[in-house]
Amino acid sequence: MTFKLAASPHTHNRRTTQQVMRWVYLALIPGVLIQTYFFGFGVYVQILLALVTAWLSEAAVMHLRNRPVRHAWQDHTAIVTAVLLAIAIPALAPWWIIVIGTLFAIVVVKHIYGGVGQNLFNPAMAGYVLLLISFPVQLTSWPLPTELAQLPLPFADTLSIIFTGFTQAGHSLEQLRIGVDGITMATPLDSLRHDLSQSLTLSESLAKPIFGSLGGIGWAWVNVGFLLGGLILLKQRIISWHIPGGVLVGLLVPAAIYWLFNPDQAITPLLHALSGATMLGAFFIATDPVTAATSNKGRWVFGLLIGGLIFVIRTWGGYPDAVAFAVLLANMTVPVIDKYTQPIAYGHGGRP
Amino acid sequence: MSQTTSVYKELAWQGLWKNNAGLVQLLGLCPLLAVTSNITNGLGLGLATLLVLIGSNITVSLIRKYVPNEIRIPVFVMVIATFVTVVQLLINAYLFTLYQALGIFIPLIVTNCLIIGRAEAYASKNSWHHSAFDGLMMGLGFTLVLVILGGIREILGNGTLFDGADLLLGDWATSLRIDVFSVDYPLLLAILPPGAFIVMGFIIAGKNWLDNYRAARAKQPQKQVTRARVTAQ
Amino acid sequence: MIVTSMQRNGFILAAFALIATLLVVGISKLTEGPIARQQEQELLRVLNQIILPELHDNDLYQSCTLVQHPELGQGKRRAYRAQRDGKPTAIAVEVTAPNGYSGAIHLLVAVHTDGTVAGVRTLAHQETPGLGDKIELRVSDWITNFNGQRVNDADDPRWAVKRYGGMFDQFTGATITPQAVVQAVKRAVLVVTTQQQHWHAAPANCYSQHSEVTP
Amino acid sequence: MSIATKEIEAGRIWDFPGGIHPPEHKHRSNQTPIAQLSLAETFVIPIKQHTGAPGDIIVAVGDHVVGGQPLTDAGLNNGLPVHAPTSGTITAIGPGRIAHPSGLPDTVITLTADGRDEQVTMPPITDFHERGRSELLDRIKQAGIAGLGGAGFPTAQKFALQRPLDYLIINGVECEPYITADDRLMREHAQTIIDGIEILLHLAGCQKAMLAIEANKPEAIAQFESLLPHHPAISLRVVPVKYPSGGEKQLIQLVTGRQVPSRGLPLDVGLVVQNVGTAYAVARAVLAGEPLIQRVVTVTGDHVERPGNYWVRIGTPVAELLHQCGFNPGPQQRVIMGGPMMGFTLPDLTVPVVKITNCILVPSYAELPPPAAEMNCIRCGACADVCPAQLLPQQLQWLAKAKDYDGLEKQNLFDCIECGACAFVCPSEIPLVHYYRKAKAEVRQLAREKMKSEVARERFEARQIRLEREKQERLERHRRAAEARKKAQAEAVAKGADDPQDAIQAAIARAKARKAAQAAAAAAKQSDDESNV
Amino acid sequence: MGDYLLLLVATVLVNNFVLVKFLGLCPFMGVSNKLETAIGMSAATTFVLTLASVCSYLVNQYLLVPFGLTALQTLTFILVIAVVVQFTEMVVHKTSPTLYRLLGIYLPLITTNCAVLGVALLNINEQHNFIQSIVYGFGAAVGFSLVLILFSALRERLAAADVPVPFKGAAVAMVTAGLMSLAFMGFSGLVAVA
Amino acid sequence: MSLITALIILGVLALIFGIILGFAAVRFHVESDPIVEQIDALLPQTQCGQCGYPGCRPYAEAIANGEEINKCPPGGETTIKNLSELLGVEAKPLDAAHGAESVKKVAVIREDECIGCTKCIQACPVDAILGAAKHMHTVIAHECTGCDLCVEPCPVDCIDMVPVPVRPDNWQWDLQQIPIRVVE
Ligand SMILES: Cc1cc2nc3c(=O)[nH]c(=O)nc-3n(C[C@H](O)[C@H](O)[C@H](O)COP(=O)(O)O)c2cc1C
Ligand SMILES: Cc1cc2nc3c(=O)[nH]c(=O)nc-3n(C[C@H](O)[C@H](O)[C@H](O)COP(=O)(O)O)c2cc1C
Ligand SMILES: Cc1cc2nc3c(=O)[nH]c(=O)nc-3n(C[C@H](O)[C@H](O)[C@H](O)COP(=O)(O)O)c2cc1C
Ligand SMILES: Cc1cc2nc3c(=O)[nH]c(=O)nc-3n(C[C@H](O)[C@H](O)[C@H](O)CO)c2cc1C
Ligand code: SF4
Ligand code: SF4
Ligand code: SF4
Ligand code: SF4
Ligand code: FES
Repeated sequence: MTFKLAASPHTHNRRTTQQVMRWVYLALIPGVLIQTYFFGFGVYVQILLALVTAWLSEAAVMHLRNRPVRHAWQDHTAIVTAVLLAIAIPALAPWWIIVIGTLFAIVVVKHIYGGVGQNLFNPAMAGYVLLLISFPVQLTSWPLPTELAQLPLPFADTLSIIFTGFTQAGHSLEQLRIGVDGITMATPLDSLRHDLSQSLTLSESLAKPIFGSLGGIGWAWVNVGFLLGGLILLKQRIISWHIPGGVLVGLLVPAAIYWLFNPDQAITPLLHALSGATMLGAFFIATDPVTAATSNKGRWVFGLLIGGLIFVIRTWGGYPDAVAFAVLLANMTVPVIDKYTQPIAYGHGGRP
Repeated sequence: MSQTTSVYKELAWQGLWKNNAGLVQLLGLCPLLAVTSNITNGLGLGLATLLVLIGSNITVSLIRKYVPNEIRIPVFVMVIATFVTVVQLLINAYLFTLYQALGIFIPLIVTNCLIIGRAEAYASKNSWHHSAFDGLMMGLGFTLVLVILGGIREILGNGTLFDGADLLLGDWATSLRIDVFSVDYPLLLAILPPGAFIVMGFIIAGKNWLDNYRAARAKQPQKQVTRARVTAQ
Repeated sequence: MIVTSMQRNGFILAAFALIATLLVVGISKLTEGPIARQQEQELLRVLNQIILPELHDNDLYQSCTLVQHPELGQGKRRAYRAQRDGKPTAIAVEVTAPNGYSGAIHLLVAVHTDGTVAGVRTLAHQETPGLGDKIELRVSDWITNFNGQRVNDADDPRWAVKRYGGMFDQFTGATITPQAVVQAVKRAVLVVTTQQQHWHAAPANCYSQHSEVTP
Repeated sequence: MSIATKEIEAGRIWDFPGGIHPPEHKHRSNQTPIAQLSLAETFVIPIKQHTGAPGDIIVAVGDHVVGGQPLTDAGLNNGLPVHAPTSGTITAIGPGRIAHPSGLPDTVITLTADGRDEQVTMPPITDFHERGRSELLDRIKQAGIAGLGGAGFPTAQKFALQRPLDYLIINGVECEPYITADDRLMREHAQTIIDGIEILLHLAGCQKAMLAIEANKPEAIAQFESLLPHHPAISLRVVPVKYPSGGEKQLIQLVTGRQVPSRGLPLDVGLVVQNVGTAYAVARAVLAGEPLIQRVVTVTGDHVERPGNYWVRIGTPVAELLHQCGFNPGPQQRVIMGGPMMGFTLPDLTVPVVKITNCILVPSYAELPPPAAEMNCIRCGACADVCPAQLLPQQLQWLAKAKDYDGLEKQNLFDCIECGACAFVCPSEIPLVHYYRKAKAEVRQLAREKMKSEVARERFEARQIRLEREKQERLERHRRAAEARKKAQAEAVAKGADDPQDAIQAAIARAKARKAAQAAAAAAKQSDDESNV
Repeated sequence: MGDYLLLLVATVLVNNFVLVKFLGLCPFMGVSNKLETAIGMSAATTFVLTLASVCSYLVNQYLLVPFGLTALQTLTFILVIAVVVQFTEMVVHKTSPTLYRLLGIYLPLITTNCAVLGVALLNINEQHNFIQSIVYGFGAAVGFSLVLILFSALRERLAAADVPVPFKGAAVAMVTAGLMSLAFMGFSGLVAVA
Repeated sequence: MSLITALIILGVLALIFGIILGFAAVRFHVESDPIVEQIDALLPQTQCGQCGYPGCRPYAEAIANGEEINKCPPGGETTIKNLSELLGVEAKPLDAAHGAESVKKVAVIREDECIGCTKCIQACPVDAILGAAKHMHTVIAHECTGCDLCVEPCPVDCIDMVPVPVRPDNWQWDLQQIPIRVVE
């Protein structure tokens, strides 16, 4: 009689990569729902476009590399990448924006490195930065939160504007973005940064209609949604608290200090926490295990670095929201962080 | 005679493809990546490099016997610097617009690693005519890469080809300009620094792919190297 | 041994240095003329674009004088004075917009004696190709929008891009560059209108101290 | 007494990083007392069942032996004898399957039992307190005792070095799922184990022993709690339930807070660790003179009808053991020697039970499904979180794949205790431990090759020098010999003697013919230049 | 003081020599296979770059400018640099074999690193004074070292990655450099450099 | 710019530099590089000559002079990798023209066929064959490097190259290509 040979251990606790990824995109749901509520059905359309592109491009890469095409979708990581990229770009951006971004993320940033687990940079964020740099106009043209919009935007119009650039009635995106005061409205962070650089004070800037009591209308709640999702991930032990903790501390502590010294000229910590992609970044993006540091100490350093970079770029840099850049910059340092935060192995003089 | 032709053939093969300065040796990358936002710039820099390369190779080959080892590098770089300055002055005098386009990179050809690299690796060991040919082929291979890279980046980032060729080649070249496509929003990234790196990565990969493909196709019987005997048989 | 090595190396290196120097200096002498001509032509080309031929009968290139004014940027600037029948008609002056998107933008601004803009050209800049480079005439004719405009006073609100309530178009996605240019041109116009008499009277002194190779 | 020592004395339990909590499955086999397995017909006794060199075989095929009779000599260094498990005839000595994951053969002695089960023992030593260390150590060695806890290190040798020791630690943790051999042994033979510990304490020359038991064995704990008050030198330590708290290094950390230095020994921090089974075996060897010919083995898993613990003679083929316990193999059956975390699968059932076999596990497919296809590591860090050695398993795995041996050393590959915790939690189901084992084997192989190439170089250079010298000598000799030979030849031919070269010529001719045939055959495929040799 | 700090930050991050200014790319690609060698190269480059900055400033300020020989700048600078490098190499080789093992093989490479001449020329272009020249040279070197070290650590991680065959080696390294450069664009506009 | 000043200044500068370098060249002169030793230490010392050089050391010298590092089949991938790290050059795949990396082998003489001609002894670079003229020869297995140089000279063809046997203690844990396979 012969038997099967296998390596020990012969047992396994069955939480597979698919399950991990499934938790991630399930945890995104609260945030996405809120985002849809404020910015319209465009969010869904973008997600759908991203998923289709991601799937097709993964399949194509697998085919080109003579690998079984069905492997492409197996681990569900592409879903996470696609969804994250889709919710990072403005809901009404033209269809080719998300297609180019996803293609770049999946093909160049992920598969040139050999696919899942081997990429050095966060695919979704690299895709986002590519878009931001190449198409700054489209990437900063966020639709107005529903409450402020002058024109209603039913689903058919959403589709029409994403695919043709105009609503059925012939309004362009630019026209849709005209707010109550008759000028195009920027996102809260953008507007703040601009105003502050024009020597307006914080309170003057906050008087604009895009701000509510918590922060930018819509944006604050979207952030709360993602915070909720992040807590679910923490609870499920999909992510450890070190990275999100590091990001928030690295962003909010300097922000608070800076604000204490320049109360008129600086964004408040609360605004920092609840605008832009702060929460999405802290809980879903910075935590991408593949491109983050691995030891707990390393995760702390990594998170702090991201938070600090977000603060620096938001405050002095050329871009209103800096999560993507901060994440990519921190990705670059991961091998070095890993190297210098390696835990002291048993028997090498560390104290228990 | 046949032997010399084969030397030239080998040099051409090495310079243009097998050991291409830009794609394989990864030399001269700085100007290569920096100025290739369009074909015209690429071509211009390529030709300038070509000129300097031939000149420096010949000179280095001629003087190689008279230079002691310890001052080899200073002498070589000086020779190259002289050539560059001369070429720079000539371009400045007769191709002023190109001079503006290539800017700071003309003086930097001096330390273009390709040039000192060839001086060290080839010209300092070979006769002047072989060195000259080596310079020509390496330079052409380098120019080829510059042009391809410039072309791809120009198409992606600008939607055109040979935009501004008149600056380099004279007014007749205006007609060379091709509008490949025209969209309102070209892929700006391609002409920014990251695009340069990424497109270059794809070109290198393309070359590797071609090589692999040809190797797989060819599968010619492997030549066998005779074993040396260490001991008596 | 040390001494021979030192002597040998020293002499060989020196010999090569001498030959190299000889070559460089020789060629630079040879090309001196053409290069100067090139530069002159380039400038003239630009000058002649913005100061129409009927406005002057003097040699614009030679009429250059060095001027200095904080509003124009640090250091000495060149000003070219156009005269017709001995009467001043216009001045073209170099000005730097220090606040471009990626650094300083160097401009040449020509102003008629009556204060209207004769023309503006970009001499050098590092703005992003495709975004900020529309200030080049080669890329876009935006820069000609200045022609004929005048500045009413230092607070003239029209001298800004449209987004800030002015009269000049911004480029989609790049407001910083045009705004910087607009402001620089405005400053130049203001300076020229106040200083022009003074400048017209100044001696032509641009190219005397700059001749590079003296035999 | 330093603070740390005070804390140890006070019974403080430290913690070690990482660790996992796999399902225990212990109840299945620990409900019934240890049963005696009936004798098998044939026994297969590998001559090497411990860490170290095998002893010299001192029996021959056809010899009749009785149970307890040594079959090999202890040899000089770290050899250890093996004993006949029962009386019978030696029927074969030669290569055979051994209990090793490779399934490769090694020298085994096959014994056909005669069913009479005659035994010999050595004279009991009851007054061990009065005996010298060396005498006791020799007894333990002659009894063939190797650690029964896993590594099979000769027990006597652990005490051979006379270094001052602080504590003797007795490992009754048994943290691996399914296995209950030590648990049952502790419940049923607590007193013998205590005797064994007393002997070991005497040998170790230290004052205190600590017996560590995992908290999930209340009966065993109760047994000792009632007995230990009479033995003040031995104290009980109940350690939390966590795998791998039974690992030597982890246990040391748990009960003393100390860490064994990398590549060092427990001895370096003044400790020695022994398994409870070893203590039992020592007690039997000293007090009753019994050599190590049987041990407790847990037989468990879905596919065995009568799970439980059995006294099994060493050398019993696994087939026999399973047969007696009611084995009904399922599809894709695996038979694991050891537990689910550290055990290895057996290639077939002729493999015998050896001194370190503590468990035979025959799981059903559903019980321990084989690993799914390996996926790429997503660097989730779960493995690093559970690694008790504080390594970075995913990093090690990358480096192992890249064959970056320097990197592996820097990442302390050799500090990995192969506990399998990392692979247990890995969501990508990477057989991490396997990579490490392979890499470790490769590193060792490289080291061997390096040494070999050093030797080769020396030999080559020596040869070159010799050749040079010989050449000089030959030139000289030739000149002189040439004349002598000429003369001799002339004389021989004159006598008409047979040419002694004939036999050789014939052999050469044969070879040539064969070569020609080969060449022809080769030429059919591809022309070669065999003929010009 | 603050100005110098700003200049330093700007040179290291915003106008990073390698990723933004495209200088010193060949050693960036060539000696980034291993972290250790990258660290060696960084140390060597920092030393030479700062020294070259100083020497070229002195030569320019006290020889070339006073005698009106600015047309010979390139020639002179390159000579100075080559000699400085060669001399350093010889001295290190003799005096410290360990240091030589670390730096030695990179020193000759540095002569041909265009960042060195770049620094010398840019210093003049931007009319830096003596201290600014030192800061600029040092900053450029730190920027170079920073990205080189990060890059080589990234490349070490690539060693075991299942990169598609045509992309193995230089190609994927180029793409990585591209993505690094993409990330560095985040710094643009950080410090307004006139 | 005066030609004369230019010539003087640069000439003097270069003269001084040259003198400095000439001084340094002698003052800081270092004896030959130990690089050959280092390379040699990485080669497998099989002395088989497959690289085209008579022995490992000559090949090491050749590498130090710029020869390719991928010509030693016995060393295979590992040696190439080590060399590439030592020399800071790119690792290339083994040059197939020199043969392929194969399993480690050891020579075995079929002793009953051996005629004792001593030809193999002469061929063995590491003296791994024992025997006297006209007596049966044997290979000292643990000294044999597996170079197979003794195979050709044997007139009766009685030397076989057999793979080094795998024993439990040098086994490479390669039983299992994951996933599991059935072993007979
Ligand atoms: C890669 C890149 C290059 C840019 N280049 C320029 C530029 O050259 N000029 C400019 O004014 N703005 C430039 N911008 C700035 C942005 O487009 C910025 O959002 C804009 O200037 C703000 O103006 P807005 O109010 O029109 O959006 C650039 C942005 C990016 C991402
Ligand atoms: C090569 C080797 C030498 C050892 N030498 C000693 C020793 O001198 N003294 C000792 O107490 N233990 C010694 N040991 C035993 C170890 O400390 C340890 O108890 C044994 O490896 C079993 O541990 P494990 O089952 O956790 O692997 C040695 C082990 C090995 C493998
Ligand atoms: C991960 C791991 C878990 C172990 N678990 C136990 C255990 O539960 N009980 C035990 O006695 N030995 C266990 N061992 C073996 C011990 O490390 C050590 O070898 C043994 O206690 C030494 O005693 P011995 O020489 O008497 O066998 C384990 C080893 C490892 C590596
Ligand atoms: C907690 C978590 C966060 C993730 N975040 C990202 C992300 O920000 N961007 C992304 O492309 N993929 C993300 N992924 C998916 C996956 O790790 C990623 O696609 C890999 O980088 C692909 O190799 C995430 C996965 C997990 C489990
Ligand atoms: S647990 Fe597995 S997937 Fe996660 S980091 Fe470790 S090896 Fe990678
Ligand atoms: S097997 Fe090794 S690496 Fe994995 S958890 Fe155990 S000690 Fe750590
Ligand atoms: S091929 Fe390798 S082992 Fe054989 S002689 Fe050459 S270097 Fe030595
Ligand atoms: S015995 Fe044969 S194979 Fe072995 S080393 Fe000697 S010559 Fe080589
Ligand atoms: S060209 Fe710049 S370093 Fe090579």
